[in-house]
Order: sequence, then C-alpha cells, then structure tokens
Amino acid sequence: MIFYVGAFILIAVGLYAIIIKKNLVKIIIGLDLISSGTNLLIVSIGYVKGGTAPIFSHPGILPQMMVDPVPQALTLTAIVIGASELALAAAFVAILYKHYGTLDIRKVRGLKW
Amino acid sequence: MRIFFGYFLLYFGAAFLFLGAFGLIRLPDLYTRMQASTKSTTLGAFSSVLGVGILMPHWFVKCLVVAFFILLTAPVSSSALMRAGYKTGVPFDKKRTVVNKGKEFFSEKKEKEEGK
Amino acid sequence: MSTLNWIYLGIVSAGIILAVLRMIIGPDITNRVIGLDVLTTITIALFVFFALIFQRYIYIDVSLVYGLLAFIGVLVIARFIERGF
Amino acid sequence: MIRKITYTIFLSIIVATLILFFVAFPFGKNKMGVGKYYLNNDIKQTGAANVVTAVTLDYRGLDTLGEVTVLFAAAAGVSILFYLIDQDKKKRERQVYPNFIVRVGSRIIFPFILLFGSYIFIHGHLTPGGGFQGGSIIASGFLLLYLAYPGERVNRKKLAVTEGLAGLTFVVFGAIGIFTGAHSFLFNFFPKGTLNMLFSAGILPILYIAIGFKVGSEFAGIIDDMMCQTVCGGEK
Amino acid sequence: MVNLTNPILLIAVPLFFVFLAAVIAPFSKRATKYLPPVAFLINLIITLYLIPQVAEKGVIVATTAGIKPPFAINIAVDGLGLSLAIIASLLGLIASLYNLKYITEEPQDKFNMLFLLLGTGITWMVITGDMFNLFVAFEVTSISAFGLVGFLRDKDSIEAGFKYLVMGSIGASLLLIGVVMLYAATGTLNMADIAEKIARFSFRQKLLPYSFIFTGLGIEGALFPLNAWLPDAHPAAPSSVSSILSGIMTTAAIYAIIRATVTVFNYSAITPFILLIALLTLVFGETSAFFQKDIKRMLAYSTIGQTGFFFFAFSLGSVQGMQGAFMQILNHSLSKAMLFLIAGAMITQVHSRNIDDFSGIGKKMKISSVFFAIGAFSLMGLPPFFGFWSKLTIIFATLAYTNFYTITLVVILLFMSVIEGAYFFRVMQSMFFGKLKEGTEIKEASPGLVVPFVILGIVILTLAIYPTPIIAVSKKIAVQLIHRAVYINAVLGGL
Amino acid sequence: MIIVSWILIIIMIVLAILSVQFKDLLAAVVAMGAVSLIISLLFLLLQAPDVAMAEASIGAALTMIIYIIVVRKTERREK
Amino acid sequence: MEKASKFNRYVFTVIVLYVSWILITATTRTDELIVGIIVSLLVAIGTYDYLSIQGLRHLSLKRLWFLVIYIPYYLWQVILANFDMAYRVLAPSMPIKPGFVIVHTDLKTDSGKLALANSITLTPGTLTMDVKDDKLLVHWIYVKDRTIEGATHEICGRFEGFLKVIFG
Repeated sequence: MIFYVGAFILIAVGLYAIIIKKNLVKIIIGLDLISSGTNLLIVSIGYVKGGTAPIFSHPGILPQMMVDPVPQALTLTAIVIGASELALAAAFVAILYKHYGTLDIRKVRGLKW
Repeated sequence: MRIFFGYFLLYFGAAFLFLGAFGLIRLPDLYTRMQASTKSTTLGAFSSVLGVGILMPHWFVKCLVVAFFILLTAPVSSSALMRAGYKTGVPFDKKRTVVNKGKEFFSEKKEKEEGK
Repeated sequence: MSTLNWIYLGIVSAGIILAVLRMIIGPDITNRVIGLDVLTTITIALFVFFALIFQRYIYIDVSLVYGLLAFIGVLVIARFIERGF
Repeated sequence: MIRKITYTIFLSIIVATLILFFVAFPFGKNKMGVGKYYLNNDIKQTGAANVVTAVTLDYRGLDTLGEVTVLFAAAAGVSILFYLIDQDKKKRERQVYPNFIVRVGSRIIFPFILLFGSYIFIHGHLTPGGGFQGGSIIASGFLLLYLAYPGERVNRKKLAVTEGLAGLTFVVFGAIGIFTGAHSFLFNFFPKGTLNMLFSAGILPILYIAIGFKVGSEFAGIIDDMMCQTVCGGEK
Repeated sequence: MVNLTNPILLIAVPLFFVFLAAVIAPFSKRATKYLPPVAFLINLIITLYLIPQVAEKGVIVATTAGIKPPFAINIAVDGLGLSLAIIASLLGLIASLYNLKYITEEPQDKFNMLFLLLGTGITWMVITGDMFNLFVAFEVTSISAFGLVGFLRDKDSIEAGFKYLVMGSIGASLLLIGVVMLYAATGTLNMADIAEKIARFSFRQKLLPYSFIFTGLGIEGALFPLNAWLPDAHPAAPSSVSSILSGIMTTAAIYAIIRATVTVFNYSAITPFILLIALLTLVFGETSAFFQKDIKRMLAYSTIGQTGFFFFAFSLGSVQGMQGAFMQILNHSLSKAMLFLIAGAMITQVHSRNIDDFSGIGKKMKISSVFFAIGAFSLMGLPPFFGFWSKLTIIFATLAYTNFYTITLVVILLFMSVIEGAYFFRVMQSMFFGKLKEGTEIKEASPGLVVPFVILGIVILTLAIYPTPIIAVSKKIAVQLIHRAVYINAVLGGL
Repeated sequence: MIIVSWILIIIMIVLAILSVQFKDLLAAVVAMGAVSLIISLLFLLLQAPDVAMAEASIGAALTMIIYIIVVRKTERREK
Repeated sequence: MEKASKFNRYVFTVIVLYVSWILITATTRTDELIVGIIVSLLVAIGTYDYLSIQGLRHLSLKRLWFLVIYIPYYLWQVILANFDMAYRVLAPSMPIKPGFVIVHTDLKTDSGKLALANSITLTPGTLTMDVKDDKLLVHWIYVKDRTIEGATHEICGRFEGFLKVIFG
C-alpha cells in the first residue's frame, strides 16, 4: 500500500520538476524520478504478500510461495531503458549549454513550455 | 552459543553504524566527521555482515567476501573526499585544530610525477 | 528472535535518519557527500540483514554489488570537487 | 502561473489515479495470470533456477533484444551528439591528478570488479543478476579506471567490435531457432541440464553472456564519449 | 525446410545488419552506408512474400521461444500491420538510397545505424502482438529518432531534440504505466489475450488503462494538445529522416492507438471523445501550416493536419471510415515522404528554408518541381490522384455517420482541404511563376538525390492510374480490423 | 516489515524533494544517488533481487557519472 | 622495486582471481571450478598489468605467514580505534584536538604504501589524506606529537614492521 503511495509521489515530484523548474538539469532529474517511480510501481504490483523471490535456489522453495516474476522482468527492461534515456538527455543538455551558455530554459529560445 | 555470538556481532555492528551516523551530526567540522563516519561505519558494517555469516554458517564465506570488500573500498573514497575537501578549502574548526601541515605538504613541489 | 531483529532494524533506521539529516543540513557539498557515504555503508549492512530476515542466501549478491561499487559514486563526486576531470 | 495550473491539474489527475488504483489493484494480492504458468512450468521448459531470467530471456526474449537495441541506439545517439566537440588536448595539463590512494587502490580493485561482473552474468540463470547487471558492473570498472587515470582511453575499436559481435551472437542464436525444428525465434534448442548447476538452462547463459558483453561495452562507450570530452575541455 | 517467410525476420534481419554495421564501422565508415538499403530491400522482399499468406489466412502468427502465444511474445501480422510494414520498408529503402548522397556530415556510421534502427522500430511497432513489446519497440523508435533529430548539432536541432526527448520520455512512461495496469487487471500482456479477458470489464474499468495508453501514444502521434514538439523536431532533422518521421512514424503511433482501441479494448464508447481530438488536431495543423514561412515547418504542420484527418476517419468507427483512414494513411505516407525528400533536395540548392527564396526555381529544377506538384496534388486530393479517392471515402463515411453535427463535420473537412490546397498552391505558384532571384546559381540536384524520389513518384502515379485494386484491398483490411474475433482466434487458436 | 518500508519511503520522498529543491545542482545529484540507493532497498523488500541488483549496479556509479558530467560541462548553481 | 616479468605477473593475477572466484561462488562444485579457471584466465589477460608489480614474489611462505598474523592484529586495531572514536564522540566534553600532520614511511612499493595508508585510515584517530613519495599527510583527531619523527613513531610504528615483510 505504502509502496503505491511512494511510487505515485515520486512520479508527482518528477512531474513537478519538469513543469515548474526552469533548470535543464532539474528537468532531467525529473525524468529520472518519473522513471524510478514507474519502476517502483511495477514491482509493487507484482508483489504477493508473504511471497519470496522467484528463484529456485534450494529445494523447499515452491512456486506457490513466489511473487510474480513478470513485473520484475519488465522492470529490468524499464530500468535499462530509463538509463539510456537519461544518458541521451544529459548529452542534449550539455550541448544546449554549449550553444547558449545557460541552463535557464527561459533564455533558450525554443524551450519555453 | 553460536547464535549468541552472531547476535552479539550484529548488535556490535549496529551500535557502531549508529555511532558513525551520530558522530556525523555531533562533531564540529568535515575532517573529524569523516574520521567518525569512515571508521565507525566500516567496522559496523563489517561486524554486522560477519554476524550474519555466523548466524547462518553456510553463508559465512560470502559474508566474508562482502566484509573484505567493505574494508578494501572504504578508505579509498574517504581519502579522496577528504583531500578534495581540503583542497577546496572547506573550513576546519579553527578553535580546536592545533596543527596544520597540509600547506607544507601540498606546496612541496608541483604535482608532475603523477600519471602512470 | 524476531524481537532482536526488530531492535536491530530500529537502531539502523535511526542511523539512516541521522545520515539523511546530515545530507539535509550539511553546510556544503562535502558534508552532504559524507552523508551519502555513510548511507551506502549502512545500506550494505542492511542488504545482508534483509537476506537474513528473508532467509535467502542469494540476496547477499546484491550487497556484494554495493560493496564493490558504492565507493565509485563517492569517488566521482570527490574527483569532481577537486576539479579532477 | 500557467505552469502552476498545469501542475495542479496533473496532480489532481495523479491523486485520482492513485485512488482508483487502490480500488482496482490491491497491494499484495495475487494478481498473477501468465506469471503462474511461468512459475509452474519454468523448470520443465527452460531449466533455469531464476524464473526472472527465464522470463526475461526465454518467454519474453524479444523484449530483451529490444532493450539491448535501445541501449545501442542511445550509445550511438550520445556519440553523435558528442562527435568532435572541442577536443582540446592542452587543457588536460591543468587538471588535478587523483591522489595516490585512489590510483593504487583502483588498480587493485579493478580486476575484482571485472571478475565479479563476469560472475554475475555467468550465474544469471542461478542467482539474481545477469547480463545487464554484470555489464553495468564491468562498465563501472572502466569508469573507475577513467577516474584514477585521467587521460587514458579505452580502445574504442575493440569496444565497437565487441558490441557488434555480442549483438550478432544474440540475433544469430535467436535465428537458429527459426531454422531448426520449432520455427520459432529464440527457441531454446540446447539440452536443459539439471537445475541449479552451472551448465543448465540451454542457451540462456550464452545469451546472458552476450548481453553482458554488449551492455558493458555500450555503457563503457557512453562513458568514454562523455568523459573524454570533459577531460579534454569543456570548461568555461 | 527453411521457412523464409517467418514474419519475425522483419525484425531479426535489420537488427543483424545494425550489429554488423557496428562490427565493420571501426574498419570502414563508408561501408556502413550500404547496409541500410540492403536491409530494407530484404525486408521489402519478405513483406512481399508475406502478402499471399496474409491474404489467405487473414492473420499470420509467429511465436517466440517455441511456446504458444499467451505465454510468450508473439508476432501477429494482419492486413493493416503488413501494409504499414510494406510502407515502412519501402520508405526506408528509398530514404536510405537518398542518404547515400545526401548525408555528408560525420559520424556517418552512427547515422546509418540509427536510421536502420528507426525503420526497424517502426516495423516492429506495427507487427508486434504484445503490449509490452509494443512499448519496447516504441522506445527503439523514439530513442533512435531523438538521436537523429539532434544529428546536425546546431541550435535548432538540439533544442528540438531535447524538447522531443522530454515529451517522448513522459509519453513512454505513461504508456508503460498503462500497460502495467493492463497487466495488473488481466494478468497477461498478449494483445489477443487481453482483448478476450477485458470483454467483461465495464466502461469505467477500462478507462484508467486506456487513458494512459492513449495519452502516451498520443504524444508520439502528435494529437492535439500534445504536439508542441513535432513542428520543431521534424524540420530540424535531416530531410531523409524527416520523411521517415513524418511519413510513417507518427502513423505507426496512430496505428498503435487504433490497435489498442479496436482490437484490444473494443472501446467504441470512447469514439466521440477521440473524434473531437482528431478534429482539433486537424484544424490546428492545417491552420498553423497556412501561416508558415519555412517549407519544412509547413510540411510538418501539414503532417499534424493529415494525422488529424485520418484519425478522424478512423474514429468514425465504421468500416467505410476505417477504409478511408487506411487509404489516407497510404496516400499521406507516400506523398509526404516524397515532399520531404524533394524539399531536402531543393534546400541543398537554395541554401534556405524560407518559401520566398524558392521563387522561380521551377524553371531550373524541373524534375523536382514537377514531382513536388504531383505529391502536393495527391496530398490535397485533386481528382486523378489517389488522395482524391481517400478523401472522397472519408467524406462519404462522415455523411454516413448519422449525427446532428454531420454537416458541420463535412464542412470542416472540406474547409480544411481548401486551406491545405491554398498553402500548397501558394508554394507552387511561387515556384513555377515567381521570379528567380538574381545572382543565384541553381541547377538540378544530383541524380543520387533525384532518383529515389522519382521512384516514389512513380509509385504515386501508379496508384493514381490504378486505384481500384487498392481500394478493394483497403476495404478488406477495414473489415478485418473491425472483426477482432478473427485476430483473437488466430493468435489464441492453437490452444 | 511495513514499518521499515514506511521509514524508507518517507526518507526516499524527502530525498526526492530535496533533489528537486536544492539550488546547488551537485547536492541535487547526491540526493539522487541516495534516492536510487533507497529504491534499491525497497526492491529487495519487495522480493525482487534482480531488479535491486540492476538498480544498484546502474544507480551506484553510472547515473551518478552521467549527472556529474552534465554538471561539469555546464554550471553548478541554479540561479 | 623492479617489475617482475609479464608471465610472472600474469600467473600471479590468475591465482589471485581464481582464489577470489572460489570465495565469491563459495562452493567447490566441479563445474564452478572449471568455469572459474576459464574466467580467471580471461580476466587476467586484461588486468594483470594493474593488479601487481612484483608478481609471484608476493606468494612466498614468509609473506603469507606474516599476512596471516597481521590480519587479526589489524582487526584488533580497528576495534580499538572504534572504541576510541566512540569515546570521543559520546563524551560530553568532546576531547578532540585535531590537526594535520606529516608522517614518514620507509616502505618502497606502491601496494605497501597503500596498505599502510588503509591501515592508518582505519586505526585510532587517524585518517590518511594523501601520499607523496615517502610522506603521508594524516589527519589526526588527537594530536600527540607535531614533529614528523614523533608522529611517525606514534602512527606508523605499529604496522610498518609487518608491512615491510609482507610487501617488501
């Protein structure tokens, strides 16, 4: 329960950073927060109360005791995708700074959203 | 006996983990805080991990590896951070500090022998 | 047994909160980084402890990852502060 | 002002979603559909002890291929953006070198990081971890070297070739499935072995090793692109 | 027996070539530029091979990992998906031929890889049969598009790329949340399986995941309130990339919305809402295009308008509407891609993107201008061309949409078509009848640039001469799309 | 376990808000590192060691260096 | 200290890596051992240049024996250090008298100096900041002696004897 709340608050904080903050680095921090919150949300959807990790590491661990493996597999994908998006965004910000000499989006002509 | 010793180590570690964090708040300047944090948390994590290793004998070897890594890596980052703080002139507690040979050390000669 | 675990978790959580407090009030960046450093070390211990609570041997691997890699994050910032790269 | 209104609208949408979400999908309840099938049939069908690995690489292997491709695209994009931006060699001399402890310490830790990364992606089907995790650990190792020895660069040609060969391995192993027997991409045609042994789970370990190399070299490439531009200049 | 016509090869072959390019790039950067045409050609051949099978069976399904569909990812190709895959491969082939001469900036090897990945991602999006796989394909497409938009590294492209990246990332996150909600609700990710299980859901239960998926895809598909990135991003990219982005990529996002709405959710209750959105998109795009001075920007706004046009036709919900939407997609993709390619060729000569600077070049660049006119006429819907038939179908479908506002809708459509005609005619007037600026050295673009769009123009002319078979086929496709049970049975039938 | 997750999530949210509000971008980056650390702990609490490890291995060093490089190439203070 | 030959260092690296592989996997099953050899051989190709300078000379019996003795002593010092630290942190009067002092070391090898620095960092009241040639800059939380010689005796005296043998 609290995990859902946490994930949604992370997403809200990320959106806040993107919409209200005027600094480019803050915007990519917001993107990262949104993707982290999404990951947390996905994993907490797959959680089953009293379950354990879906790994048959030693005998005595039965399929009935496990949490859902699918959201975890999806999250793995989502984490790496988030990291690659972050790298690309970082590159964009660095070059924007080279062109404009500022991180303030109010001074960047095409970015006034 | 084994369980007792394991929990003893665990709590020993927990106490020092807490102590490190507490020292972080209480001590006056960056360098002394660093002393507290590096030493106490390293030992705290070390002994907690070993405690878990003793509680579950099958896990001991792996816990030992974790503990070894903690011992190996903790001083590296702390020394780098401390030097960075010193070089950028993070203030130290002027009232208490008695001797400062850092200037002498860093100005002995220009850094050029580095590289390889 | 489980009471003991709870007390352990309580002490360590207090440590985490203090470290975060230092990250909040730290007058300059180096102090905040120390907070991060302490936080990573506590987290390594906590990972191993979670493995104990859940009784899964394989969870220790996660703490191994942090044990090896956590200092790189601190190192990166330290090198940045002293204009290293 | 408009931004604040926008944000308030978004916030109310989020809160509404949250409430609906609680009602629709209670936390901790078993919501498994296909998940149950995977848990029950994993040992028989793939032979991997780690069900997450089985799902990532076998049942949903195409996703993983796509994910590796996304990372590849991001690496290529970063290298496009940073192509030949003021590679000014002179500025390199001004910088501060790392201290002795960092240099020697990272020299000693680096082999262990590589070894540990290999351990993670070789044991991907037995323990938590796998190609992505191992690959990013290895990339962190390279990052450590960059921090300790500024000015040295990894060999980009070798990285690119590793990256390409690893990707080819994945695609070719997948395509073998089309042409043999099952007419199905990523068909697991190797013997499954016994559970929890290193040589089990058919082609999954091979695929994970390929992914490990690929992710490692891609992240190392991204870091190299970003770091070298910083080392060589970029400061105002 | 080697099964050469497995549709999964549509993904595997280009990826093979991408990684091959990564291997050979360190040794010879120039060699990589010959890989995309080869890969797209192979893809085109595979898709052509698949036509008879699809015509025969309706939907062909390919499994992965040797496991039956609901449990493993599957590729399901139906008529709509296959035709979009054909268009993607064709446009990819032509644009990559165009690239051989057009791209002179470094680093070419990375450009070629990303270009190939863009085409692959679009193909992947239209043939996949799994929701999460759709998300991954969406990411492949959009991340390579971000890199390509920023390829020129000047102020405009970096700004546009960053804006696109931020909005695209938010869209991707929303799509992901929507997909995961679907998973939480139904316990599966396979489209057909979800479609079967979601039948018992009420309108309100469907609303939450649907709105997330719709918004996420709508950002990529440039639907009305979320399309601020498109007029910046499409012109900023190199022209060949813009032709792919405008021609097929937004269409692929719209395809995903169509697939989600019709096949997965069967959500006819929502159509009034999306009708409104489509109409707003149409009006916004066409009117903004009218006021543009920059030719590529004008084309980009026109893309928004066209997207609104066929999305509108689709949201009518009838067979005829979908037929019209499909025909308009076909027409728009081919014509818009050609127009962008021609615009790129002209810009290399004029060195300006301002429409005023184009005056009089019709006398010098005869082939380009004539084909520009062909593309524009087709896009406007002048009688001999295919666009005429598609717009006619859409208008008939609108008339059949019995509603109080029907006449208003028709009037809006016609008026927007007139506006579209107006701005294209303005460009052509200045091109053919304007005065050539003095002192400018303008000649026909090099054959390497001309030949590709001439091929595309010939395809358009062929469609203009023989429209009937395509109209018949599009009717079949629309019928197939409406009858979602066929799709579901084809995917889950083996159980 | 629930209490522990409450504490961790509250700390995580505090750190996330801090990372958005810090004027010093470097401090914001440090806070992001801590957020990733705690998310990794939460993943382990949710019985997802694979995901925890992925978050650990990517969040510990790689995202940190990406942020730091951005700050390095641009400026450190938010005005 | 001259470098050992390449092959020598390579073999040393393989041995170290193999031992750590066994420790990491924490099992002695045959398949793990076989894969371990392969992995160590491969990893060592890339890293033997980094790990060591002296190669196999590290593995003489005397050195290993001293290492075995040194580790418990070192751990004991770490524990002492922490009680010392605890006293300083918790005592209400906070008995600290910090200062930066320079100490001198006789160790020649890089790894020896690193080990000394690490030991100093984790032992009572001291933290190494930097090493330059044969001098170490140390932050000392309770300065007892300000001169180089005195500080060297106070801080390094405990370890240098061991480390000289272990790392040459």
